[in-house]
Amino acid sequence: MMDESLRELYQEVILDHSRHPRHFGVLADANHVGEGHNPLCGDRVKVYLHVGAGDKIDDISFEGKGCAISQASASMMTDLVKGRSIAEAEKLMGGFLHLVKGEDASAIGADDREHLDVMAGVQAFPMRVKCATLAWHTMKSALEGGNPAKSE
Amino acid sequence: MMDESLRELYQEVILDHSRHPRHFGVLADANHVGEGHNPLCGDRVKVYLHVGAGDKIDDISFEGKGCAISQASASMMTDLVKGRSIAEAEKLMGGFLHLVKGEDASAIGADDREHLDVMAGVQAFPMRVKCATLAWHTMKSALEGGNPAKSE
Amino acid sequence: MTAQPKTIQAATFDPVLARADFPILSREVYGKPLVYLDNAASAQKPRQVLDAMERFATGEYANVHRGVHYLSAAATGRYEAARETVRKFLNAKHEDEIVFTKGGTEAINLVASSYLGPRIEAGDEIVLSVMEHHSNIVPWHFLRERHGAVLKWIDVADDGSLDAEAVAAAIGPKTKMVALTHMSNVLGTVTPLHEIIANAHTSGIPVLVDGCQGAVHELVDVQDLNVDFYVITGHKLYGPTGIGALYGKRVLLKGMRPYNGGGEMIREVTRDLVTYADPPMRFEAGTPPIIESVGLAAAIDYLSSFDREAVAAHEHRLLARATAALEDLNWVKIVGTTPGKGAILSFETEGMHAHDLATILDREGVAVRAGHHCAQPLMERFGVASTTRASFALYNTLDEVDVLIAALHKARKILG
Amino acid sequence: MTAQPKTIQAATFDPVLARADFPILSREVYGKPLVYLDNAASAQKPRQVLDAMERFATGEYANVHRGVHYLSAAATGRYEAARETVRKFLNAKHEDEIVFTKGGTEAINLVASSYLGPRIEAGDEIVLSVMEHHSNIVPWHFLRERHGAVLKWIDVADDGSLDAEAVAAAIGPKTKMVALTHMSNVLGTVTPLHEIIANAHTSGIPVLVDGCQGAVHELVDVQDLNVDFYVITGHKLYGPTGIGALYGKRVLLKGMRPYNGGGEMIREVTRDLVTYADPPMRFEAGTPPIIESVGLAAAIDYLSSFDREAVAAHEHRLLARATAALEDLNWVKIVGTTPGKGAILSFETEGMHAHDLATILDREGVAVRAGHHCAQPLMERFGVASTTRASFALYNTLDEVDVLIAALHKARKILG
Ligand SMILES: Cc1ncc(COP(=O)(O)O)c(C=O)c1O
Ligand SMILES: Cc1ncc(COP(=O)(O)O)c(C=O)c1O
Repeated sequence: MMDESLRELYQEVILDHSRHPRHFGVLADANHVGEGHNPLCGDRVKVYLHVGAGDKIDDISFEGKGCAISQASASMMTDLVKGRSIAEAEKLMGGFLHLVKGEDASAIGADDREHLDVMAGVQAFPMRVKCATLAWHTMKSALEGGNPAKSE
Repeated sequence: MMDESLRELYQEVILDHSRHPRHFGVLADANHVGEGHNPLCGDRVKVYLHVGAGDKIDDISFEGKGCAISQASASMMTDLVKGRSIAEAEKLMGGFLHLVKGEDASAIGADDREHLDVMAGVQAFPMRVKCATLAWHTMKSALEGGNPAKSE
Repeated sequence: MTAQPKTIQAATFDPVLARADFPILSREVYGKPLVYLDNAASAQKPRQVLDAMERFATGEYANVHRGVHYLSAAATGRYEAARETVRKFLNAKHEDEIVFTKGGTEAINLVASSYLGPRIEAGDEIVLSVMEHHSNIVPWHFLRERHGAVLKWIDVADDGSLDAEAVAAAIGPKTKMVALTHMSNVLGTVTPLHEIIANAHTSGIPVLVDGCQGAVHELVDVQDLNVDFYVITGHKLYGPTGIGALYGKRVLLKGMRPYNGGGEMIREVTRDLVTYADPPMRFEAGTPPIIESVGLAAAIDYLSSFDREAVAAHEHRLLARATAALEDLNWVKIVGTTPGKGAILSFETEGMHAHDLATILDREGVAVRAGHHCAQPLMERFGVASTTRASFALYNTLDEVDVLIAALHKARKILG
Repeated sequence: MTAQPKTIQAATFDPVLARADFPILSREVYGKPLVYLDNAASAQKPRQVLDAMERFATGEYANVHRGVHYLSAAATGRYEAARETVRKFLNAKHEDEIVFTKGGTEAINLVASSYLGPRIEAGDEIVLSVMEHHSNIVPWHFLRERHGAVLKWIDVADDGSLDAEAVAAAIGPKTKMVALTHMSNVLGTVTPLHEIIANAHTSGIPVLVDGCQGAVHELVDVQDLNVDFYVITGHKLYGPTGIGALYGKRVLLKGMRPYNGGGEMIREVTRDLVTYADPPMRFEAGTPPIIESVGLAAAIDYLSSFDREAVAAHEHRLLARATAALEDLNWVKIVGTTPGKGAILSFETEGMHAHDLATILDREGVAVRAGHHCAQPLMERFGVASTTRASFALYNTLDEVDVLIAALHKARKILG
């Protein structure tokens, strides 16, 4: 007999992403790199991006170790933002942050929503929100060329 | 209707000593001077001694402002130790410290006891013990030529 | 004379009802009802505060911040909610501008050491008033001892008032900090903060305000004051011991080095290197006062449940009654008589030392403080070694003022 | 296998009886009975502690030290009695060797800053082990950052044991301090203190021991250890948050400068000068954690009401049961396996991240900690980012160990 919210959190899609992360590894021709750190658990992630003409994210990858939630979230993120503009990616990030906190996530388009909905299970686990957002914050800091990201 | 222990504490003898302290003032030919400070109330006392042949306390005086208990105690002390040897004064001090704490004060001789008994009322006021002992500690530090005394 | 105020008070704030919240107030000492007038030293704690801590300790307690489990999440939630309660109480803009400390003293030390320490050089000046509590003096003395800083003292007038102009005049090219109390714990004087802070800022000088007393009796709005650092302590605010808080402007806190080092305040620790977390965590090394944070929040909620102006009016009524009675006695001299002062009443008594007086009042059930009140420079300024101090809280009554006055007369009979 | 120990335990220490003293232990989380195994982070508090604080706050509370009145005398008496309780608990020689702090972290910072700070020069060395908690690392990093001190790290063996010889070998002409934990909060390793301290003393080097975990599980005798500084924290000892204590040898404390400056720690304050009180007051600036001191004393009394060796035997039984069960699982690797270790059990799980595991255990009611446990250098040493940690207290039962193990299997099913 399994707790319903646990089933929500550790859906097969999530476990699959975490076991077989997409776009995992170094991106040789990256022109933006960011490093993220979750001080709560010591997890680290590195996000590589190649941003081309028209501020388009031509390619993206990530590296690092972490819990299933953070790995799956990073993997899904790379899937979703590849090929988009920076502005679109940042808008999606805004929606995602709302989604995992259980806030109004209507900024996310319907197609994206279908992919991201599996992450909504995090809502029931407030202590795990930082795991889900780490990769996104790291992408943002990479794009801004700024300091190491922390998930908040 | 007056509290019995208050009557004990503020006996006429004590009030008289505090209002008309004996040996009050600077001792011009002092060869030992000590300064005492009660950090709890900011009171200060200065004790002057002239110690002559045979370690005899030929003369003694004190100066300072303080509560009735500390003034009376200083005044009585000067009365009692004048003319005694340092060793006798220190023995008396030991007995006095016991007396005001309500401990065994049998080290005090009967004659001295008669004078000091009025100070026994302090026993019921543990927060005031330091007031009663300040002058004595100061005399000791003067004799030792040491650091400023605090009453403890 | 008291009839009219009494009516107003009944309509808005009833101290007798409030008293019922404080279990200790119904006790006796030496067979006399306790009349607790030592509130500036520490206030008593209402049922609401004690219950909140007890409920938390028996139902939701765990260490905060790093735990994934239920209780740790619950405790973290309560701890951060307490931070939000303090933020609202002071009207700070951001939650991360509130740092929990062990008390008011530590908060001031934190600023002296972590803000000013690295910024001060020999000959630089720190402006203080002579009515500061030792806790707002000694941390700056450390900078004098260790870095050659110079303390510049602003005097108060004979009535205890502090002139904003005098503070402005003391600020010079070497000034690095102004540190002043919001309310004197001896005189009751309320510092004219708006003017002083605005003046200091025209020279770019930050101002720390010690609100350990002020925040208890006055409404505080750190944004409106535009103060740089503001300090409170829990135990005077009807809250627990072991906790206080520092408000610091975000930009200032961000630029400060840590104070204590340890768990929870780091970003990363290796053998050769350490990097630090952002404020407020940077300044909260180790396990914080978790249960106390819940108590502090409950205390602030308790105080805020009343009309604060009505509470202040009540306290001023107590002060007015006591002041009037003391003014009638030619053997009593009040120290601190500036208009608009807070409900703290210090006085000297001719022929009676403060300690003797306090001892006698105590046997009448009346708890007052006698001594230098951790304000030796102020004692020196007024040429006294000590004073007797009655300080009022929301739960004191006009009747209690009368007990105090009667006890004073009795002491006079014994000692006078 | 467990039958025989159970008999012994019943004769001497009954955890089920003790459980009844801890109100929180009868609560449920997510409809499951709470199994609280996060005791190394913080222990729960017995009724006896909460009641002592409540009684004190409702009957005897006032600020300490400077008051003449009844409540102030009573509170001062309780505060100083708490100091005596801590003295006895650690078997210190003198009461003035016990300084109350806000916790273990502050106590270590106090020594680093006030003892070593003025005595250290660039190139001087501080010897630490890699299993230290950040609270016994970062304060020494401060001295590296600010004074150019060098941290010398002693490694632990693969089983987590610390070799006294290795510590002795690390001490050289530049060594100024040895700072080691009594018990690792991750590995459970107990440091061979006697030998290490004796060695260090032959070179005249003082030793600080972080007893935040050690004092909970082991009997401590600072005189027998001949340790120079020993640190405890209240909240892990079944006591309140917001309080800890530093033991320091009288001669060392006397030679130290103050840490925080403020009320109660001075002898005299003037505009140009400040002189300091003797220890322990010198180090207790401001209003101390008064109510918490009463709670800490009650916690020590509570712990001391049991046969401490029987309690330790019980905790070791819990550890043995959990260890045996984990050793059976080929997907679990225990970190810290040295014989005689304390009842703290950290482990890695293949294919399961500690955070995911802790989340799933939590829904089974089992509170464990996942992360780096404020011991990043140790994580690095063992090449892990985090571990899961179950840590036992006197109120845990063998049945709870079984719940933990069952929950582990369930997590494996979900994530494995
Ligand atoms: C004006 C003022 N500042 C600072 C303090 C220090 O606060 P705490 O003792 O809580 O640290 C006090 C009270 O003791 C005070 O009255
Ligand atoms: C070994 C060790 N040292 C020091 C500390 C710090 O103690 P505190 O957080 O109570 O200051 C802890 C616990 O957090 C610990 O486990």
